[in-house]
Amino acid sequence: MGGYGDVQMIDDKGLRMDGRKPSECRPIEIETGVVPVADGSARVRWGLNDVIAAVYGPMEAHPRKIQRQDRAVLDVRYNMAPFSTTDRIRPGFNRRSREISKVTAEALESVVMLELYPRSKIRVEIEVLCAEAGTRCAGITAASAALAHAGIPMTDLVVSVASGKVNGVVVCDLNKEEDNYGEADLPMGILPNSGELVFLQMDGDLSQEDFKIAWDYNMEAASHIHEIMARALKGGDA
Amino acid sequence: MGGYGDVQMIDDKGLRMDGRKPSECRPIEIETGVVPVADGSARVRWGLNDVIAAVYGPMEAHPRKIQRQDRAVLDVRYNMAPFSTTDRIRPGFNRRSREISKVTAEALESVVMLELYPRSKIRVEIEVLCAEAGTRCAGITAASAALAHAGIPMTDLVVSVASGKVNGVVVCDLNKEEDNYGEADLPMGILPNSGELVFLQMDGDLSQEDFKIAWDYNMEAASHIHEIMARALKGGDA
Amino acid sequence: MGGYGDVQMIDDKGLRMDGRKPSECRPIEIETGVVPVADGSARVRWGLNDVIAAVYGPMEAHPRKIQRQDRAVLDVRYNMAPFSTTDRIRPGFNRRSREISKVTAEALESVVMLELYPRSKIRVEIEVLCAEAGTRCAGITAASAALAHAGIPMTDLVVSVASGKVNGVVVCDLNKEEDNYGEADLPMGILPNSGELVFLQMDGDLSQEDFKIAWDYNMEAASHIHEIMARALKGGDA
Amino acid sequence: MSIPLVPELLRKHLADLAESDLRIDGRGRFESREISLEVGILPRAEGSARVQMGNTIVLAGVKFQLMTPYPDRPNQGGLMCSAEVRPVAGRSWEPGPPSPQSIELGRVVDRGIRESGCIDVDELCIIPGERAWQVILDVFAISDDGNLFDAFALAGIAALRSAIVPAERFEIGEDYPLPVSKTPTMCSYHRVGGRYVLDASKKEELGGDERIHITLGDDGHVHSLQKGLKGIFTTDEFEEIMEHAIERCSELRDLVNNAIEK
Amino acid sequence: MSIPLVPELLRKHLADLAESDLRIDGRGRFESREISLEVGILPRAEGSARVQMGNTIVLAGVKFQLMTPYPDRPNQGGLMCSAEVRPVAGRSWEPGPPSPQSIELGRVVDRGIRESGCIDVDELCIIPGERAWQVILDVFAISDDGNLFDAFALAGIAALRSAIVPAERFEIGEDYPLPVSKTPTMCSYHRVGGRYVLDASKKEELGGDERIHITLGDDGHVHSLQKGLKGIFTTDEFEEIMEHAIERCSELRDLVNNAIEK
Amino acid sequence: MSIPLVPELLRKHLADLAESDLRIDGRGRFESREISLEVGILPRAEGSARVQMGNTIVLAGVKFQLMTPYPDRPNQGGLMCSAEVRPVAGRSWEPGPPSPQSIELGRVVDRGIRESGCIDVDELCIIPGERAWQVILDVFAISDDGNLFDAFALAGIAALRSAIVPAERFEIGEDYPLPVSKTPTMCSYHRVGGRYVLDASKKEELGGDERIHITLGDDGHVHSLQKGLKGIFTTDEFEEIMEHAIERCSELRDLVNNAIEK
Repeated sequence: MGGYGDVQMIDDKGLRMDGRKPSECRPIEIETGVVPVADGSARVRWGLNDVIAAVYGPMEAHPRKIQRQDRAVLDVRYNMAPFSTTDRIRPGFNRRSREISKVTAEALESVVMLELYPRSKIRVEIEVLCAEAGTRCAGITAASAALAHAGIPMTDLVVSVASGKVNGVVVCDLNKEEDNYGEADLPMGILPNSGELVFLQMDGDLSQEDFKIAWDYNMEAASHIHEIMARALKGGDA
Repeated sequence: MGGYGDVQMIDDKGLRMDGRKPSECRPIEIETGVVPVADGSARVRWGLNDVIAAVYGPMEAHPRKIQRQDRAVLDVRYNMAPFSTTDRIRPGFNRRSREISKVTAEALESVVMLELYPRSKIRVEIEVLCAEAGTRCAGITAASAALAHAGIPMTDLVVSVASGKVNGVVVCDLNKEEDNYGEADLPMGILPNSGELVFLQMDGDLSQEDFKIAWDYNMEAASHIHEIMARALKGGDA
Repeated sequence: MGGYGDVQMIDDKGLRMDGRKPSECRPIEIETGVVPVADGSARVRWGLNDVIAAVYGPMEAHPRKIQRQDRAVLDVRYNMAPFSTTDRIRPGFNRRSREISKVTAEALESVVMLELYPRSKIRVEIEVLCAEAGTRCAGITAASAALAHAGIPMTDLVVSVASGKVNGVVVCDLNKEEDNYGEADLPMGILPNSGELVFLQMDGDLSQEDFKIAWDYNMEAASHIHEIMARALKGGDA
Repeated sequence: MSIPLVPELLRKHLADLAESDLRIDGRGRFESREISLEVGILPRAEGSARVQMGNTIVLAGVKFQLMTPYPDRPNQGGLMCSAEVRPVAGRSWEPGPPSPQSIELGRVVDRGIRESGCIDVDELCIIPGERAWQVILDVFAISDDGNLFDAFALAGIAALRSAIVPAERFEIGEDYPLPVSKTPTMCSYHRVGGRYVLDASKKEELGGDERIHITLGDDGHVHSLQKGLKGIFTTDEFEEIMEHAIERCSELRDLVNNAIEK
Repeated sequence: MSIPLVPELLRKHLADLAESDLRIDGRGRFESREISLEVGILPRAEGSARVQMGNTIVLAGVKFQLMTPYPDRPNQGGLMCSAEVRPVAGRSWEPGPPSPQSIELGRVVDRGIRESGCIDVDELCIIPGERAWQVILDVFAISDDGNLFDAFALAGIAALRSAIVPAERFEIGEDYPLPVSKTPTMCSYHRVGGRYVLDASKKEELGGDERIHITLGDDGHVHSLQKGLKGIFTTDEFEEIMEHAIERCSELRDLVNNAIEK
Repeated sequence: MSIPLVPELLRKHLADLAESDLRIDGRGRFESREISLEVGILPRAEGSARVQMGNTIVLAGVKFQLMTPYPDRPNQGGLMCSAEVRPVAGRSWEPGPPSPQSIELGRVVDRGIRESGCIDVDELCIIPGERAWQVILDVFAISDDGNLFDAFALAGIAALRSAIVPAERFEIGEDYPLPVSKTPTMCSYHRVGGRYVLDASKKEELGGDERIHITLGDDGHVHSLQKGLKGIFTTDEFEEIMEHAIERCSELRDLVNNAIEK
């Protein structure tokens, strides 16, 4: 059934095409201050993913009807640049981007102390400049770093990572080929200090056993990513 | 001229393909309370037509610029569900629906006592779930019943029905085949207690004589439909 | 390279296909009052171009968020009627029209004494009914005449004209064939009393020398057009 | 006597006039404003017309395109009627996506022409299943001083009747006049001061109630009807205006015929 | 006892109830409202279903179209799941372009069905590279009293399982039932008063926090997950609801099977 | 000395500085900010460039698609330049449909490249009437601290000059560099404090008046001009900036050539 069973993504030694162990992430670099005119910004390079996030605010929320009396509004946009993928992406309305923007906003709202800024707005802009599987995780991670860089108070950072399954093997942080031929994808948004979750999606086919392995891989990877983020923020939250 | 003359829609005895006499309506059933969360609702099954109407309000009209100081605003939407016709209907903007919504709203505004609710809004939502010629008439009829079910004061009910012409014969309440091959369609919205009109459209080709017959058929049918509606409303208006 | 070199647009005597000298404009007629319901209006016929402009206002600017405390807002729309060109133009959003509307508004804002009407709006509607190269110039010229006809105070009129290049020769006021096969187009908006500029665009390929000739042709043509406009306005500004 | 600007006062004023069977501009109940109709006025259009009724001015233009017939109607070309009102035409017409008013206007004018069958789409076919003409009629308001419906319908049918199929430009034979077998015309009645009047002006529209649009064909056959706006009317009232419409539509048809023959 | 309408008071009220492990309508934490499921209820659709869960009512309809396969997948037909909520379904659903809420709902329902692989798009091919079936599932809310996600997913899979491919109408052979190899079902848990409950009502949604949607296949495999709204949860909390979902999704699957067999 | 934030005060402040021929950041009238230009920085794009001018940062990416040539131009491929500014780039850029500002920016950058004829669309044809390349240049602002026009134009032409036609991926031969015969460059002048300055910063834009954009080709030929915003200027003023632009555009061209040769 289907052709992907024929593509061998895991070698005899249990290693992946790019030499990683199943539980291993691609290389990740985080940098802040990449958008000089923003109040806070971060860039996450993660495999070939190149994602920036910029934060503007807190600022006055207008028109007034979007204001909330008891808290700030978090206005999050996730977007893929037209040149970020093999096939050019047409600018404009996009249901996938809208959904990712929504779940990203909800993940961040869970930690940002919005109640400190009533009637105001905080804009978070996530732009995928180059895409290679896992852009929503890179985006959430970049946004969390950009909020910290902007000095917006948060109860915890959010790091996000996805595990999945390919050739019947559960693996962490799928690269593009693994994503194309993979059987499942489980992205999670994790609070590194408490191990709690603020973001969860999943697509594909995972048995209950494989599901638990993927969950645990994500938890482990979150600690690793958190170290990189904390370094980038110069120990700001660690 | 044209091919429809060859399709025989009226038999030797002057009866129609479904056995009806020229002046006879398809079977009609009206039921209220079909949308439990609405303030009023009604369902009209009429031939294969299956149409529901829900009423919400009177409620505060916002944004404020749509408010009228001396009366309520009646916000009417007519829509065909994507699966209501043989060829699927794409959701979204549709000039036909906009026009039917407008003339339906104007028909209902003529009887709803809007001046009782200044600065408020009454929403009327008409959804065609299954369509078989005459959906605008079924929609107006359902909306009128739903308004009555919601307890909104009206000077009279509105019942709506269309007569037309097929094979040169004037007939009442065209079914789908008659509509496809017919030569004209005359939908009217009638106040059953006074015989006055609040809605009128017409398309096609009718001589002045045929036009008068179609008009009279509609007037007769309106009484018949009114009886069914009054029963559904448990004598609420009769 | 390219085929247009073969099309001969200038004859042996240096005259153009329609008999004009390089520095000569097509015939221009200006008429006011062509939109009876508007506060001011003008029609410019210029070659086959037939362009009308209507002015409404000053009127209250709403919604309030568009109001400016210290001046009127000038709301300019340039549009081509669907039947104005050889290939029908679809109504609706159009990037070219938006840009021309913007630069036209900015040209007119430079002379209209907007500070006399704080918190109000002046609408300028430019409609191209028949198009033959140079519609933006005809539109700006018509709008300026319509504003004067509406009695809106201005520091000067604006006249607009384009010169360009065809068969290597700089010519004033390109007609349709010259525009199709031409090498450059330089439209300018000129204040006839001071010779100053409020509008400038250019497309194509002009050497610095040719550029200066085209510039001077436009300046000369502006005086000529100004005379026609002043006559149409019955000496109102001359 | 000055005319009130506040809608409620205007309404009252119109009702007072109606009591003496008067109209705000001195016309009789079923008297129209002066009409002028010209054809062939737009050089880039294959057919065109200009209508002026008092201070209401509209243009209509006809363009032709080649189309591939729809698979289920391989022998038919197409007819498209488009009529939006842009903000040039009056203070009350706002920019933006088509308003319900504008959509209704376009669709009623379209139906009056389409349902009369005056354009036989079978005659627009060039090669069955492959190529056919699409006729596009665009009607355009320059100045709206009331009763755009009748002006649009009149300009529309006149532009069609004046249209030349541009076969030469598309390299498929010689140009020829578009065959138009009928001349449907529309007349509209507004309830003003309690009774229906013909050819309402903008002021009468503002202070009036519902309106009824009637499109009749060459033989007095009814091709399209539309009641617009809030309002209640009786069968007797309708019969009175229909009787008048039969006469009036015929006069408008003569106007078209005269303009075309010129 | 009257139920508070102000969100903050409603929230407090729900928290108080939760302290005694109660729900606002007397249900147990993991007790659903009464469900009814009917198929074949829309005469114009090739497959259809109606689901009622308390006062939440939804319809699903399946339509078929012919399509040309995409060049890079010449042997595949298409599956499209569309689920918008129109304003008929409740006071809080506004007209206009699809809201983020509506988009999320549609995409989560779509993924649950698509990712289970229950429709094999290879089987929808008629002539490779030339013609294939496109299956379009439209889910439609009539009345939203909470938990549209589960109602949509249930109506959607039931409508697909009841669908007949209309080959005769398209003149390509005899009609036959659409092959649907699996029956993915969804159940959703909302945090209300601090703990997760099954099948939240509208009031519980209004006074609650985040929600988790779980779609499981015939064998208990996970096909789709989604956490929605602001909120933080732990691994332990998730494991508890997943354990319950395994049982509940199986019950819902039986419900579909029974409705289809009738 | 602190910089005023209120536009009117900022305006006054800039005028005061101009009296002493000073600029807010200490630059000379025709002195630009430091520029860096890198190419080949976007792995998924077939050509790319990054420009930084002070705190203004933009990216450009080139993608290729196959297209069917238009019937009336069977020997031509296509060139599309797209430049919208998304809200990431600054506090004042709002989400939503493209603003007039954004449309003007995109069209002026497009014209500067297109009108120079640097891309010969005839060379993009693969099989006449059947297949051709469409080149799509997308320019993207990361950080807007003023003068996006020049940054966009520079990144755009550099990305095109660095582009490789991905023939192998589309299985039509070997990859090869996109032929770009010229290097048009743009420089822009804003009226600030009454006189034109080169390469205005965001603050200068906010407190300034009209701007003039000049695109010149390799030989100093003028390819595109645009005056933007409200303002009046004289022929003398224009001649002064044109004279400077001839020199400046040539420097920018060297910058592109150097970046490509690296």
